[in-house]
Amino acid sequence: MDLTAPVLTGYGMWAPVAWLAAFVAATIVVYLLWKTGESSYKKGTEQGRPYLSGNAEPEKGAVHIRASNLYWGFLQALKGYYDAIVPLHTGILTDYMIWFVAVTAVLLVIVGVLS
Amino acid sequence: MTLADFIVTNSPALVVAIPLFAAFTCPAIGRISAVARNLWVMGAMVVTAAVAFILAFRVFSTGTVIYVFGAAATHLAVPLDSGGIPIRIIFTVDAMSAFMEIICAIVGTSVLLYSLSSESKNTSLEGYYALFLLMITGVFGMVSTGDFFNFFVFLEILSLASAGLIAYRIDGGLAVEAALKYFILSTLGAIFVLFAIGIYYGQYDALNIAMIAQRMQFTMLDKIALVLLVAALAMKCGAVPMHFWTPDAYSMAPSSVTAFLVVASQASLYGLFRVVFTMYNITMNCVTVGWIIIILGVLSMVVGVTMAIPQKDIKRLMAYHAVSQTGYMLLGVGVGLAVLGNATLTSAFGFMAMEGGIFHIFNHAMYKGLLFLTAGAIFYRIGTRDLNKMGGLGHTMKYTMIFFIIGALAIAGIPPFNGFASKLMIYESVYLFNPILAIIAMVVSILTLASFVKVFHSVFMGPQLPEYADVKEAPLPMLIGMGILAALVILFGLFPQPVVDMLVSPAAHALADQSGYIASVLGGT
Amino acid sequence: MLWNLPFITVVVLTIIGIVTVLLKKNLIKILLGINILESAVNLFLVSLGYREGGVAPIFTLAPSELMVLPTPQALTLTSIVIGVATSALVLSFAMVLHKKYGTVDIDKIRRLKE
Amino acid sequence: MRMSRIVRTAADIIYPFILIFGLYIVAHGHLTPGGGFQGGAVIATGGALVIVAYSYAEVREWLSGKVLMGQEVIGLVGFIGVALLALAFGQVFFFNYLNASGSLFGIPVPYGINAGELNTGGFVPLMNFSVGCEVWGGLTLVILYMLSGLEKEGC
Repeated sequence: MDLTAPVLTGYGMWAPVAWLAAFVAATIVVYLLWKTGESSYKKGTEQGRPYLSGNAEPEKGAVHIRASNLYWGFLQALKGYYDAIVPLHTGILTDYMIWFVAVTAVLLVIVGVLS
Repeated sequence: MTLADFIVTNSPALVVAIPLFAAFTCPAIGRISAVARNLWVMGAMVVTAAVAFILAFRVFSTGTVIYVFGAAATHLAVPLDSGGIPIRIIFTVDAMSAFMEIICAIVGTSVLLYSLSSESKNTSLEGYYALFLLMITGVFGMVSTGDFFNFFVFLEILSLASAGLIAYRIDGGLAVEAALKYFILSTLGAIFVLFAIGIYYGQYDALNIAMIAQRMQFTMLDKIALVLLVAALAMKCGAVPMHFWTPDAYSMAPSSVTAFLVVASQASLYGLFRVVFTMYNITMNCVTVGWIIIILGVLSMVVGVTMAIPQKDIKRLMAYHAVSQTGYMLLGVGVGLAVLGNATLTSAFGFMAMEGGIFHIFNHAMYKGLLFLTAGAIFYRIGTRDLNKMGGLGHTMKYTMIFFIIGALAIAGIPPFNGFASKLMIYESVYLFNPILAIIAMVVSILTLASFVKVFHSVFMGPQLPEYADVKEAPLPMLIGMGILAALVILFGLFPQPVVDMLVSPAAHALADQSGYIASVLGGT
Repeated sequence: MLWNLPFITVVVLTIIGIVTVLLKKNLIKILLGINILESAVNLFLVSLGYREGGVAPIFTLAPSELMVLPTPQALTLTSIVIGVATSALVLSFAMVLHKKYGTVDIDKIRRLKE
Repeated sequence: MRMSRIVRTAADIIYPFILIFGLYIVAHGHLTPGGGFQGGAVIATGGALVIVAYSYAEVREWLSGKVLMGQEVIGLVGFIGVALLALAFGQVFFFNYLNASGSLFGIPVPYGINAGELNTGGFVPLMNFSVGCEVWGGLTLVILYMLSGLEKEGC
């Protein structure tokens, strides 16, 4: 069996080994290009310290951006959608069971009556 | 008879009997010592996995295997004096069942290895391991049984064991609340399944899936039974809008249990596919039912991923992703079902869509199991699941971080990991069916990546926080458990085509081939 | 009409059970609703197994040799056993929840949401 | 919360009868309606009666959870062991190897209406005993554990 055979999807193909070879080749080229650059970084000097417009560096815990601050804009943009969908997860078992029974009833109408 | 012959002949029974026996003896062994109990449980799991692989190899090389419980010989499905009805409990293991058994064996082994150390701090572990082995029994039984009532029994064994394990860490009542919601909904679903079984029995005097499939008329009662089964099993696998139990149960269960709950919900997915493909097939209106499954799948994808983005609890976030990924499987197989009656469309893209959906089941079990295990390792070390309290763990938990990256890239469908191969198959075949569905699927993938970038940043990136300065790397058994799954994720990502050829394509063909299933149980049609 | 009486009872019991499960807020009452639904299913299975003139499939001092197939009875029995396990588990959950939350009102057991 | 002397005396008198009746149902499981689960449940009802009549602390002195747990394990292992023995004999899982073998419970079942022969059924009576043992232990344990939860709450 050919281990490296590509997946034929009926529309195109996907050959991961070839892709990986191309990826590795590109990485090597990038590395060679990077290697030609001039190294001016000196460890343990001012260069390694964060520069905040001359202000003192805050302590470590304050610098880290916490999870709830990420994607604020995304959530704000889709506010209407989230306002509709989040309250559905009420946490009340009765609501969950009503959803289940209601979906069954709708499917019953679709399959039993309409088709 | 040599031992090898014995194991090969009895493998369908042994995959259920060994974990059952080990589960029942676990409390007694646990009285001796903790080490003896761990060895016993792990040994039983390894032996079960080995037998499952032997069985799967047998199925993939020689075709469907049937095993008749309590008969004079394993292949005597129809007793002479029963009037042509197979009355005994029969295990019918075709390629699709064998495929699911491989998943269960791999995930079960690595998760059990992981839980040897992740649960070692807790007390009364005999119950934990006994219930865990019962869960494994339940999954193996559900995927290999050829008798519909037996399916119900294993479904209930699985629900009871899962509910017990979800509530295992009481956690101030929160875990019990999650288990209660899961269990009441499961019970309601199981009652629906039992009603459907009664309808089949009343009409066709049979409980065997092959026998029901052969006699299927698609009367009004059959339509009701179909709806009851589709609704109940879709609820059990967490399809929107019946997914509400999923985030609760997945987030509150111990991580090792959650990783296996993914497989458990896929066993329900298997049940759903078995019902629509093997029992009904083209006697029903494939287009309507196919579109129902597609719509459930699209809803699951979109709602799952959008609900995941604002989550603050790492396991709850991953649970919503599990809902979202289930949508891909439903979409792929639903497209295959919708064009089942049309031979040209089926050969053009229907089979490819089904193969993509089925391949995704495998990949999902691997990378989602891996992600839940990394979440468990983080919880094990820092004692919180709140993303807002995490940060900078990449400095100390390097291996966990690497495993997390592998899992996150695989779930987002980034090449060359395994998620990409199956998602590509789904995109391209679904695009031929309906371009809008394929575009939705791709957008959902992008949102998945976005959401995991958030998790990665807030857990591993950033400066080392003072409160986590002395956090250590996860213990070795946990790393090995994660490593097995990570290796498989990479392996299947690099060599997808052999897997598709060997496992996925036979599974898809076995699923679509109703007459072959019937003939393997009842003899020639 | 009389022939269908068991099935009519099944429908009535199912409706009662579903309504109890969906409208009651007390956890114990929800469990009772589930038990009613289970009874409905059991009655359904047993009624399916009934054949006119048939006796229970036991030779011991049976009035005739015309017997019904014992499968539906076996199914019912299994389903009863599973029902007992279900009830026991839900009741234990209810006890723990009552201890931890101080209520069995399902509207107030909602710390996991969104 | 001990009940009155009348209740306790009645429970004392009734308990052996419940025990015998339950065991009868278990033993005749292959001949009459009933079997392991039903018999075990009947015996567990007797246990529940005693627990209700006496206080939890008293019952706990007579009966340890470990004994019941052991009973459960023995029953479950017995059940699966009897089924697995078929594999050891080179037969199919759950094959009734004792049926019509001439040994214990090995008389062939007489056909037609008869008074019932206890010594038939192959391994079915053994499974009934296992299940009876398991259900007896299991259900009593469930009742005991639930009661212990109530006791801690103080009601």
